[in-house]
Amino acid sequence: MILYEQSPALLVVIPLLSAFAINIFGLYNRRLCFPIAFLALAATLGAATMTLARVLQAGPISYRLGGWPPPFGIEYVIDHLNGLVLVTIAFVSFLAVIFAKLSVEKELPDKIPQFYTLFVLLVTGLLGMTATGDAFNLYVLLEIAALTGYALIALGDNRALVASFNYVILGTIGASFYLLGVGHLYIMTGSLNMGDLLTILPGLYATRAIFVAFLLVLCGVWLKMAFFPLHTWLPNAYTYAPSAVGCLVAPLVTKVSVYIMIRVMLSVFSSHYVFEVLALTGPIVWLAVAAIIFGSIQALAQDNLKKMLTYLIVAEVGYMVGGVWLATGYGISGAILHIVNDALMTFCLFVFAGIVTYKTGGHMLSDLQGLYRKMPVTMTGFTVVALSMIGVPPTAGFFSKWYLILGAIEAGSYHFMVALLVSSLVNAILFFRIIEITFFEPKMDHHTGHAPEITINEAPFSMLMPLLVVALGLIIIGIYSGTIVTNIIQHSVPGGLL
Amino acid sequence: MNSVIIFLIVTGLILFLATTVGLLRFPDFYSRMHAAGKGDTLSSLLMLGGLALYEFHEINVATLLVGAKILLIAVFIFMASPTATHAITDAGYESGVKPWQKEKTASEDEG
Amino acid sequence: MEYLVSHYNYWVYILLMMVGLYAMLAKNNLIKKVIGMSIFQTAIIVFYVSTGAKREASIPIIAHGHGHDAAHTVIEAAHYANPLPHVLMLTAIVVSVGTLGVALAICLGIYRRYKTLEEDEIQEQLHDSL
Amino acid sequence: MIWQIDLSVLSLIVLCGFATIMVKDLLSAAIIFGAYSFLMCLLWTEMGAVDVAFTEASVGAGVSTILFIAAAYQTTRIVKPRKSGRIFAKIVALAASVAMGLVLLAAQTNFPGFADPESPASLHLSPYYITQTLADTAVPNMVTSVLADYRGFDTMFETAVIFTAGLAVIAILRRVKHIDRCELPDPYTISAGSQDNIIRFVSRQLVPFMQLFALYVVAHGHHSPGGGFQGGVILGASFILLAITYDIQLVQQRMNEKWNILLGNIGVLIYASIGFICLLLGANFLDYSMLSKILPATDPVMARSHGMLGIEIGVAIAVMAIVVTIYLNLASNGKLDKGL
Repeated sequence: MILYEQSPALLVVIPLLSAFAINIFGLYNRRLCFPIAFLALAATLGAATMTLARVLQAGPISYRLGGWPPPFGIEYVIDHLNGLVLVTIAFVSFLAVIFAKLSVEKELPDKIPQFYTLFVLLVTGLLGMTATGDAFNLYVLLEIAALTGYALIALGDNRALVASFNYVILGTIGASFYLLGVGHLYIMTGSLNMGDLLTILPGLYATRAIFVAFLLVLCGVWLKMAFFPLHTWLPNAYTYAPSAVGCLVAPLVTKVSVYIMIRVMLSVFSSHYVFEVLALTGPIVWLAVAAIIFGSIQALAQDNLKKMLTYLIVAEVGYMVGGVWLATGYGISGAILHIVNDALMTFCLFVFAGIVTYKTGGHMLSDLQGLYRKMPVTMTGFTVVALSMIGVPPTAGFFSKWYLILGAIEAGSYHFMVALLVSSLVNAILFFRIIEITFFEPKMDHHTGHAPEITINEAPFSMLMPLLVVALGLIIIGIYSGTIVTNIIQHSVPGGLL
Repeated sequence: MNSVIIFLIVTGLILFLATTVGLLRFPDFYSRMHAAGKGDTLSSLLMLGGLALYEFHEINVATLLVGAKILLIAVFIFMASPTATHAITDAGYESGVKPWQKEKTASEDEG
Repeated sequence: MEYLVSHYNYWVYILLMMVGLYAMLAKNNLIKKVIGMSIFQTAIIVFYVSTGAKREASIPIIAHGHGHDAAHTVIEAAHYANPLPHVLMLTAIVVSVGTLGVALAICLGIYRRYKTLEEDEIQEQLHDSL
Repeated sequence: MIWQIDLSVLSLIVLCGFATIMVKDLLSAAIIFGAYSFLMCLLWTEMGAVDVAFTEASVGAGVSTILFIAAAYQTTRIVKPRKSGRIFAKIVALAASVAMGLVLLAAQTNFPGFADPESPASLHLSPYYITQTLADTAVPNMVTSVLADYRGFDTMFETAVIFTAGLAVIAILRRVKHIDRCELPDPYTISAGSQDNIIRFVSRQLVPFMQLFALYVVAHGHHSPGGGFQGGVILGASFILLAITYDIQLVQQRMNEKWNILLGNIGVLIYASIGFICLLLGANFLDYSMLSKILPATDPVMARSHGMLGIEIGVAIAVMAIVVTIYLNLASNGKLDKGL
């Protein structure tokens, strides 16, 4: 019963406590690190699912940390929107830790305890950011997620250090902008609680300071989510990070930032202020269009598999930001659904890249040759994800794109719709190119005069399993996406827009 | 009582001024450290002494406690500041900073 | 004059933020960038602490309050400075020193590999290695 | 609040800020940055934010400066003049900072005047903390009570942030295998501490007093400025002083790496477990009042006070260990054998 009542706190407390357990036991025996992380993340997934179930049953939960009433103490508010995001984070990180085991043993053999501790702390930060209802608490958790992210990325090869340094500089600017925006809200209202701010702010909508506060928070979050043109840190950082890190950071960090943007827009400011008082909708949708087109074109130009995927992330961020700023019910629903789908799809793609690195040691497109014969199961999973990225009907990617396009039509933003279609086309070219390469046999060996023999050399089960589970999940989510939208996402779309 | 306090603090301030002037006007590293190390320590001690005395204008537990704390700070400065000066000068000597010599510059000026 | 006094703090924090941002983006030396980052963060702390200041108020510690008995004396909110921004900024200072440590560690790692802290030289080496 | 002091200190701060950016020597920049932090500390004392000033004095003017110096010691001191002009980057940076400045300037016209007792920030939440802290928690220093109780959840993660930073530094820098520092002749290195007896003797005498003072700061945080964080930094600084005046080996003998990491973990664990015990006793996470069930002879209000003391101790242990770890790794470039 305690567990049930306390599930919002447990969400964050379980990974936090286990992070220290991992580090302490790791000092003595590093084989214990993985089992602890595995169990902790499994328990976290349980807590997240339980929380979402509670929300579905009884509506939004407010949890008072320290027992103090909301505007004075810190409050956790879990509603349909972040319940869904919490489950996504817990699910992806649980699968990511399973994938990480072998990959870490190969890539970072002497840093295993630090890796798992930082990994679990990063999950803690992301979950906390998602669950919190306090604007300043969000900043602290943002910094935990950021610091662990910098460190994890810096664990990669030598180029990773330079990429990570750029990430530190830009990430700190982003976090500082967020903090400054919260400071502007604080000096104008005297409050830090999101619910409290929502009730106080309408009287101040006309002031410039509130507008600047909104801009600062928005810019800070955009830097964190790598929205075009503030994306410059992302491609290198995610490309040179260790594969196990890429699997966690790439799917989740940008998506949680998108969630924060939606949360701030709808729960601190109101949809009335954001969409009607401010005349920003048009320019931001244009920026999103630019992000999608730019990301897609850059992705086409890469011959490095991971770098190509990072530019796809830039394009996908454009989808979500644009979808939200379409200011229609369909657009916002599509964006929220896309947070879930894109987290899963990006996870799969990075797992695939990780498997390729694990098996062949490289991550260039040319390393993929002959893979279809070598790893048929992996490639089947990959094909499903590729179809979802392109947006082929039974998969989840189709439905979120469908909602986004409906939203674009409803808002009359045909340029956004065109951008979405162009991006789908580019994705189709990209992924069919990859699949085509994998069908190729490796080049003839000139010395012996015949092609090297190809035997089935499948990825290890612990790496394959996450890929297949999520690929299956994408189909299931696709089939049930109508249910998810009506039962969960519909509740978080502001009433005036439906 | 008050005049003693004022005397201590004003002397401290004047010495501080002298320290600053010395730091800016002296010709080389060693003489500057000399000015900074001595003047700084003495002036801080004088001023802290004045402040401690000021606390004792009314004797009770609270003021005694504050006065004693100020005197402790003075003791700490008395130990730490000369040592720090010594450390800096020593580091300067080890890294080969040459002391200034009057005759040499004078002859250079003539030449 | 009154306007100057009542807004000078804000101008100074804006100036410091501009200095910090410029150093972070334009400086070539990595440690200089880190120093700019620190200035940027302290500027925000100046801003927050300024929001907590109150004329004619003392430090936020209740005088002579020990244990339960003191709870019965009347405490006027106007007599004490606003403690909330102070608390927030304690947290922010800690965060900034944490970021500083990580940033400097990355700088050392870069120096270990590239033997320089200048951004353009690192970029040249990266291009050469391709 | 004396506005003349305010104005002059702020002007000096701006000067120092510019100077730090302009100077070509990283060691000078670090020292000017120390002066900058110290001026900040004066400014905050003058504004009544004594706890922030204390933290800034120990962290900004103390630890940050020594971290910069350690980094300059392990790399190079001099900023090279540019070969090619980075005109484009400069223009972008200038444009960005000017744009940001203008936007912020536009916003500040709406702000309530500085130190206005009628500002929303002074009227909305803070009166509750000021008037209720004694009744709710029996802690007269309201910064401590807000930090450790009302917003204790923030503080737990703040400690986790510093723990993360320590772990990150270990993960990035620590190497067990012996790789020599780059042997390129670099005329701009900073010479390491000398083997001087006077300095060693005095530091040795001062260290116990510093540690005693640190414990006082931790224990007395309920009644005076200070608390776990400041005390922990001072404790860490005493070890750093030993490492500078003697060598890193000496500190390693007293507190080796394993202990350091362990203490860092234990510190944060104390904090989180106190919160978790409250949860197990049936209250919400970090609701210390429930501790009265297991602590002898305490009512819920005093239980909050004791709970805060417990977490302050945890914070102090964690911060001490982590500050020492970060310094040692930076100063020895991850080898933990010799260095600054």
